[in-house]
Formats: sequence, structure tokens, C-alpha cells
Amino acid sequence: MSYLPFFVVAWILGVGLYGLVTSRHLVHQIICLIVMQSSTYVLLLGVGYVTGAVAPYFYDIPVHTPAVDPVVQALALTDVVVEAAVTALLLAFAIQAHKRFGTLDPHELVQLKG
Amino acid sequence: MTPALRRWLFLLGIAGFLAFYLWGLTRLPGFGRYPGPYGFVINRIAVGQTNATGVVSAVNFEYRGFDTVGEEFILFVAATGVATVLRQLRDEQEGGRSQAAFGEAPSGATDAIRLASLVFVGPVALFGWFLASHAQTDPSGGFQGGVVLATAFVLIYLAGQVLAFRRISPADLIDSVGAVGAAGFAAVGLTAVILGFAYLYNFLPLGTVPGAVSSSGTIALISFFVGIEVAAAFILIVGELVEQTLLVRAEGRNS
Amino acid sequence: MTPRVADALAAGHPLAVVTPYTVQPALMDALQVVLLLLVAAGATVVALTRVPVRQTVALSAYGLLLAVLFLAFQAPDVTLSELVVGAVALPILLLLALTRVRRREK
Amino acid sequence: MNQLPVLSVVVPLLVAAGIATCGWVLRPRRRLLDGIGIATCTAVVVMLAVLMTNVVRGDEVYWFAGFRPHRDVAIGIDFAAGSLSTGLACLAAVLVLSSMIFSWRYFDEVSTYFHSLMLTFLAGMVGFCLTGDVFDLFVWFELMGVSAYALTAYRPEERGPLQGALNFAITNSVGAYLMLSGIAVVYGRTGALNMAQVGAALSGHRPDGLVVVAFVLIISGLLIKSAIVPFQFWLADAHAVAPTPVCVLFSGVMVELGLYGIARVYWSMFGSALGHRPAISSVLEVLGLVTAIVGALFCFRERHIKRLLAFSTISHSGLFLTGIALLTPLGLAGAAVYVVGHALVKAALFLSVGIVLHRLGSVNESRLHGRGRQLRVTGLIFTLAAIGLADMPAFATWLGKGWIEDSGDALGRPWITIVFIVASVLVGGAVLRVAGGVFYGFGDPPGEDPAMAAQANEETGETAAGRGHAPLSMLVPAAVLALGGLAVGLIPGLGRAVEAAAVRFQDEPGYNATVLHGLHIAHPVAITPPEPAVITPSSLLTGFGSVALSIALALVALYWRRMPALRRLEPCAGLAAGVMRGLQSGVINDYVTWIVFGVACIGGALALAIR
Repeated sequence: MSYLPFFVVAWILGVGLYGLVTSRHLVHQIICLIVMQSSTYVLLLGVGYVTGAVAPYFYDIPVHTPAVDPVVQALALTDVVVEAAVTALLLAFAIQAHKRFGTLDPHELVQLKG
Repeated sequence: MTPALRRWLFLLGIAGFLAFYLWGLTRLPGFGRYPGPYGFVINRIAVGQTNATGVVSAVNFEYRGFDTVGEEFILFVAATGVATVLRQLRDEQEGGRSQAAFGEAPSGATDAIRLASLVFVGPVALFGWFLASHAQTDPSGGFQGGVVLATAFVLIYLAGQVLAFRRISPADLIDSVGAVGAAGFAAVGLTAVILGFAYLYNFLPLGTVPGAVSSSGTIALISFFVGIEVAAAFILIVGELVEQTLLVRAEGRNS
Repeated sequence: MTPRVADALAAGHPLAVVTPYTVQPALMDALQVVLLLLVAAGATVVALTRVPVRQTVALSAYGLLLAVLFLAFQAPDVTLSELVVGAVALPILLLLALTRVRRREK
Repeated sequence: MNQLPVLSVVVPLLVAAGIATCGWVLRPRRRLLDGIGIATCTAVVVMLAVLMTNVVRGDEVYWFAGFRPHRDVAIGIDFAAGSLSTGLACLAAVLVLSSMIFSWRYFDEVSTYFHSLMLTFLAGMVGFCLTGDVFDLFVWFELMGVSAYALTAYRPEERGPLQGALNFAITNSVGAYLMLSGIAVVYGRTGALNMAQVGAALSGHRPDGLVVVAFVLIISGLLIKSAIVPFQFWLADAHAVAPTPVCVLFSGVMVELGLYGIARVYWSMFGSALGHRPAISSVLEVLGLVTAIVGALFCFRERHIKRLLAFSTISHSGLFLTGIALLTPLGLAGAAVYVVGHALVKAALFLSVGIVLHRLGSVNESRLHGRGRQLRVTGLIFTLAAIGLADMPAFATWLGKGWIEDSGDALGRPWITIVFIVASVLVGGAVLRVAGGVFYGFGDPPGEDPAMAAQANEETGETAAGRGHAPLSMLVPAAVLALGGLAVGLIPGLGRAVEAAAVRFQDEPGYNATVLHGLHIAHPVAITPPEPAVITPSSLLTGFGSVALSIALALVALYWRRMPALRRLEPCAGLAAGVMRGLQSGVINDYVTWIVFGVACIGGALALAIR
């Protein structure tokens, strides 16, 4: 158990990269990028977890109750926003590329070469 | 590069990379053994310093508030970028909006979906508002609230009211609102500078009761601006994409 | 580091603080293991599904799984974000983009 | 409290949002919009210049919201402004300012988007330079990146910009996520995000897998941004298609910021923790030298002038990395001065190409051959900047390059000088060939590669071509930048000042004490003692020699068809060109494969060396 989350992190990253490299469709590649990024959420929350501790909300529990790390959660939140922003921008590019090239296959989207 | 060559190069690379990555990951303290100190220190001092019981929000909007300024502007830039890329496409294609496509639901939407969508608009919007205004107490905040608020608008679209969607969210207005949200956050920080404190210093009274909605000073204010910015950015992005799908439909009809 | 946490960790025994959110440690462990394996499988399915529309649906389900996992990691804030973004907002954006792209192909 | 560091980031952000808010008011009032943009950039330049004078005697640390470290634990985010970081931020602001002035009359139509994006880009770059927190570094890295992707696709009505933007965005996003993984890994060990605190927590222990992995992941993201082989592919695609005023920023400073990031994390977080300086130095040096040669070769065979300049940026990025890799104060100082000189002359070159595009409607060297004769002033500026790029003595580029070579010699690595001469002769030869062919009509037009011509011909859309004359708002920035490259090299006492800044930058314990304890370090000490930054007769000799060789190479390239001995070599050149085309395939899948492979190789090499 102790290292299982980190193995899962590496697996998600690897699978995301594999999908990205073997893909023949831009939207598919964008989704693989999302998968790849999701490995960073699991990693962030994984390193900040404390066994047996509570979530860092002290509304109805005493302030000195052991709680998990709030910082990584804030970082993961930022990460989620970045993901949404980058994905939106990439999708806009993909739509435009489709309009200009008539295809979403990265192998045919080649205007610049050499 | 041929596909076979690429595959072999990739498999070789990824094997090496994963072995290397795991070499590092297995030297972490182990799951559930976060060593501190950053999070533990924050957990101990946050409630006393900010009167916010949701420590994650305190970190997001106060201790690491400057990260969030950057994050909001990333979203702002993405919305601007989407508009840059897609609006030109729209202008060159239509030369006037395709009236024919108005008032239609997206393909495949049954009446049941339309009705359900309409019914949900109010509660979803309310929920979004609740989330955005309770950053300091509950696991919520401007970001989640903003997205939920934007979802309410998307429901209007799902309900088939494209015209209504467009009327409630004219692009120029949404542009401005989003920018005001992003600027508002940055300006709250700047106000502290003008008052002679460090940037983003929490200069408002913190309230007396930890966890009350009116507590924790600037956190609630910032969360509110973030909510506006996020909602506007998402509505803008969705709106641009919706316009795109409509355009295509109009094209299909004309040809 | 908070001394209590440090001491408890050094002593190697679980932190026996009972709160409204406390879950039995063994149950929590089991839950986390199951969810982690599901997430790993979910990521694999998403990355290997080659039809973009199906992949988007898979992504939405994967977002849901991640959200539940984050709940088990005691991160309700991130759960909520992942729900609204990963499971709802991003799939909507992707579907809109795919609608646009597919119609052109006709 | 000195508010300048934060104001130089927040002011452009607020103005960007303000411009977007008042979009419908400003859109018809183009001059007002330009004026606001230029005024904001000027304000940022002034603020950063003043900050420069403040930080000469010691780094300035700014804690956001007033959260100072609590018993050596940083609970907030800090900006740590040192001489080098502020100087680089100031350079970025100067380049944004000149691009803004250049685009005053350049685009036929702009909405408010261009100005908003340029200002957020500027804020991202300044934030990246000044921050002292590693996650904050990632945030500004992303803001910079997202603004840059959007700017690359600013003319989405063409095909090239979209492909360029997609390749740019996907490769750099992969890099950003690798970097974030590295940050998370190091956080899992130290529980700190402040770079000084991480450095303090890591040092004093034996370096193990975690430290090596975190280091490699973080620098991988930055190496991708700085276009080091084998991560360089995106750069040429993005530069070739971005609007010319944006290219100035990409080449002049964005790529170099990646290298700055590597130096920053090395000398605050990992330097003393990793140890094994020779191994790290060698790995980075090999990357730098290979990049220098590969970039120069691609540069020399290119006919699309913007792409040619982009490849020369790759080559120079390799040279800068070599300077940093020596891990000596003189090497770092040389790299810093080289970056400044390169940024100024490269910006002048890009702006001149922008004028050519504006007037003649093409960037294809073959088609432009001799047609630039009417553009006398532009030709003069381009030639001056090209000589500067060929590292002519008295230019800042030559000073910086000379110091890196001196430092390499002192370490017993004479091959650095040889590689540097080869790279700068190839790059200088290519740029001077363009100058001679396009603006003076020397020699024969270079053979037209059909594929390359197709690319270059598409490049027309920025402005309606065939303008009567180039306005002063385009010529003046280009001329000022080119002359600036010369002027910086002539500043008396530059060497001593920059080397002092480099020593301070490399003083890891000093930086930590300044950030965490607020101590003022009067006499910083670097691990390697500084060598004198002087001008030796041999550096003058190599400087003039390599410029002479560049000119000779340019002449050979222009007249080779009239030399029978060289015509026989044509098939070999064709073969080499085929291989190079195959590598730079334009397919994103290939680029990501190279990233994975490259990271594995760098990681493997460091893992074997450090263990």
C-alpha cells in the first residue's frame, strides 16, 4: 500500500504519453494530455496525505486535530484550472485546424517541415 | 519517422523514463507519511490568523494568493485566446448571423431533456452562488462556484434556447465581466499596496466568529471576484464553441 | 511540524482522533486501494479508446472516479473541482468541439 | 517596503484586464489602445530599471501579504529580486516595448486581444524571473506559455500558425506537467515550496534517487522551453508562423527564460544537495554543444528567413546552456551578457524581416534575392545586426562568447572554443548570406526547394504587401536595438559588474540566508572563484577570425554554383538535407517521442553518475 499511489501515478503518466504518441486524432491527443495531467493531481494529493488525519476544515472540529496537508490541495486546485484553460485553448486550435486542413490527423496536419 | 520506428523509440524511452521516475518516487516518505512542515504549520495557524475554517481556501486566497492571481489570468488568457482564434473564423464565414439556426436544441435533445434542463437552471445557478460565497467555511470557493454558475448557462443552451443563451450572454458583455473579475482580484491586492501593506495583505476586518460568512476579510471578496471571472470565462468559451456548432449547421442547410 | 503529529508518526501508531469524518483505518485503506486501481484502469481505458466521442464519455467517468478518489484522500475541495471540471465542463467542451468537427466531415 | 517587484507584474496584468473590460470603447480607437500598451511597457521598464539599481548591493526579498518565514518555514510566496533576474526581466520588458512600438503601424487590424495577450505575456515573464517559490515559478511558466500559444495562432486564417501553435502548446504542456511532477516529488520530501527552503532542507544529505529525479523532471520542462536538443522541434514551427513582433519575444527572451529557470533552480534548490559538479556540468555541456551544432546546421540550410532565424536561436540557446553548464561565475556572466547581446541583435533581425515582409510580401530568401536593394536603411540595419549575430568584436555577443570560451579553457576544455567557432561561423554565414543576397543581390539566388518555398509563400498575411515605405515606428526600434547590441558591449566595467552579479547568483548559502533570515550578504562567495573577465588578444583574434570565416562562408554559399569543385558535392548536401527533413517532421507524435526519449537519456546519464 505504501507506494501503490505512486505506482499508479507513474502508470497514468505512461499511459497518457503512450496514447499521445500513438494517436491519429488531435482531439484524442488532447484527451491524452488531460489524462497525463491527472497523474499530477494524484501525485500532489498522494504526497500530502497523512494516514488517519481529517480533511483540513475546522468548522466543527477542534483546530489542533491532525489534518492532511492543505497546501497540496490548493496546488491541485490551481492545476485543475490550468488544465481547463489549456484544454479550451487547444480545442479552439483543433477546430481551426480542422477548418483549414480538413482533417484532424496529426500526420496530415503538416504544413511546416524540414 | 516511420510508425514502427517511432513506436520502438517510444517504448525504449518510456521504459527508461518510468524506471527512472519510479526510482525517485519510491524514495518518497511513503503514502500517508507526509513529513511537513508547510501544511502542518498552515493547519495550525490558519484559523487563528484568518478566521477562515476552510484552510484550503485560506491557502488559495491568502497564503498563496499570488499563485491564484496567476491562475485566474491563465484562465483569462485562455478565454481571450479562444475568442481570438474562433471569432475571426466566425466573422469571415457568416457576414451576418445565421438566423435559421436560432431557437433549436442541439441534435438529439428530446423534449424531456429540454424540460429537465430548464427546471435545473435555477437550482444550479443558486448552488453556484452558494459555493462562490462560502469559500471561507466549506470545501468550495470561487472557482467551483464559477464553473457551476456557468453550467447553469449551458443548461439554457441544452434546453434549446440558443437565442436566450445569446441574449443573456452577449460576447462583449461577457468579455468585460470576465476581465472585471480578473482585475478585481488583482485590484484587491493592489488596494493593500496603496494602504501601505504588502500585496494581497488582508486589510479587511476578519470578523469575530471563525467560520461565519462575513468572516476572514478579503478571502470572501477575492473568492467572489474569482467566481465572476471563472463563470464569465467558461460562458465565453462555451459560447464560442456553441456559435461554431451553429455555424456549421447553418452551412449544412445552405449548401 | 505540529509536535502531536510528529510524535504520533514517530511512534508509529495511527492518530486516534475521532471526528465526524473519521473512517476506520482498515476500511479507508481498502477503499483507497480499490479506488486507485480503478483510477489506473480508467486512465488506461481513456487513453486507449480511439473513438473520440466514446473517449469523451470515458473521460467523464474517469473524472468521476478521480473525484471519489480525492474524497478518500481527504480533499473535498479538489473533489468538487474535479467534478465540475473533469466530469462535466471538459466533456461538454469536448463534445461541442466534436460536434463542430464531425458536421464538417459530412 | 519596496513595492517595485510586485508592481512590475501586477500593473501589466491590471492593464490587460482593463483593456479587455473596455474592449468596445478601445477597439475603434486604435491609437489610444497602442498608446496604453506602450505606456504600460514603458512603466514596467522604468520600474525594473529602478529595481536594478536597488538590488546591486544585495537581493531584495518581497513577501506577499506580509507572510514572513515562521521559524525557517516559508508560509507565503516570495519574490527574490537579484541583479541577474531583474536584468533579464528588464530585458523582456524592453523587447515587449519595442515590439509594441513596431506593431503601431504593422497590423492592419487588431482588436484588443493582441495588446491584452502581449501584456499578460510580459507579466508572466517578469513573474517567472522574480519569483522565489518553485510552484509560483510553474504558475508564471504556464501564464507565459498560454499567452505565447494564443499569440502564435494570432493569425488563424492560415494553416501554418495553427500547426505551429498546436505543436508548441502540446510539447510545452508535456514539459510543464513533467516540471510539476518534479515539484510535487521534491515537496513530498521537504514539505517546502520556497526554493531557498528546499535547498536548505535538501543540502547536507547524500543525493539519492528522489533528488536526481526531481532535478531532472524540473529541468526537463525548462529544457523543452529553451529548445535544447532533442526537445527543439517545436521552436522552429512556432517561430516561423508567429507574427513578427511576437517572434522577437520568443527568440529574444522566452527561450532564454527557460535557461534562466534551470540556473535558478540549480543554484537555489539542487546545487549543494546534488554535489557531483563535474557530472552535472558534463551532461549539460554535452546537451549545449550538440544543440549549438544541430541548430547551426539546420539554420544554414534554411531558406525561409524567419525559420532560419529560429534555428539560429536554437543554436544560440545551446551556446548559452554551455556557458551555464561550466558552473563558473565567468561562464554564467558570459552567458548573461551573451543573452542580452543576442536578444538585441536578434530582435533587430526579426524586425527587419518584418519590414521586408511588410514591403515585399515574402520571407522566402530565394524569391527575395536582390529585391531588397530598394530597402537601403532596412538592409543596413539587417547587415549590422547580422554582423553582431556573427559575434563581431565590440558587440555584446562577442564579449559574452569570449568569456564562456575563456572559462572553458581555464577548466581545460578547449573543445568548447572549437564548437563555438563552428556554430557561430555557420549561423553568421547563413545570416550574412541572407543579407548579401536579399539586400545587395550578390551571387546567385539559392536553389529553390519546392517544399520550403510552399511554406515561405504562405507567409503573407500579416500585412497587405507592397507598401510604399516603411514607417519610422518600424525602422527606429530595429535600428535602436541593433545599435544597442553594440552599445552594451562598450559599457566600461561591464565584466566586473556582471561577474559580481553571477557570483551572488551562485552563492547558494547566501541566497538562502537572504530569503529565509533576511540577512544582507555583503560579500557573496561562489564555489568556484571568479576568473578575471578581460579581453585577451586571443579572444580578439578568434572574434575577428570567426567573422572573417562567416563572411567567406556566406560568399561561398552565394557563389558556389560558379565553382565546379563545389558543384560536385551537391548530392551529399541533398542527402544530408533529406535526413534533416525527416527529423524535423512536423508531426507532434514524433516530437513527444523525442521528449520521452530525451528525458530518459538525461535521467539515465545523471542516475549513473550520481546514484
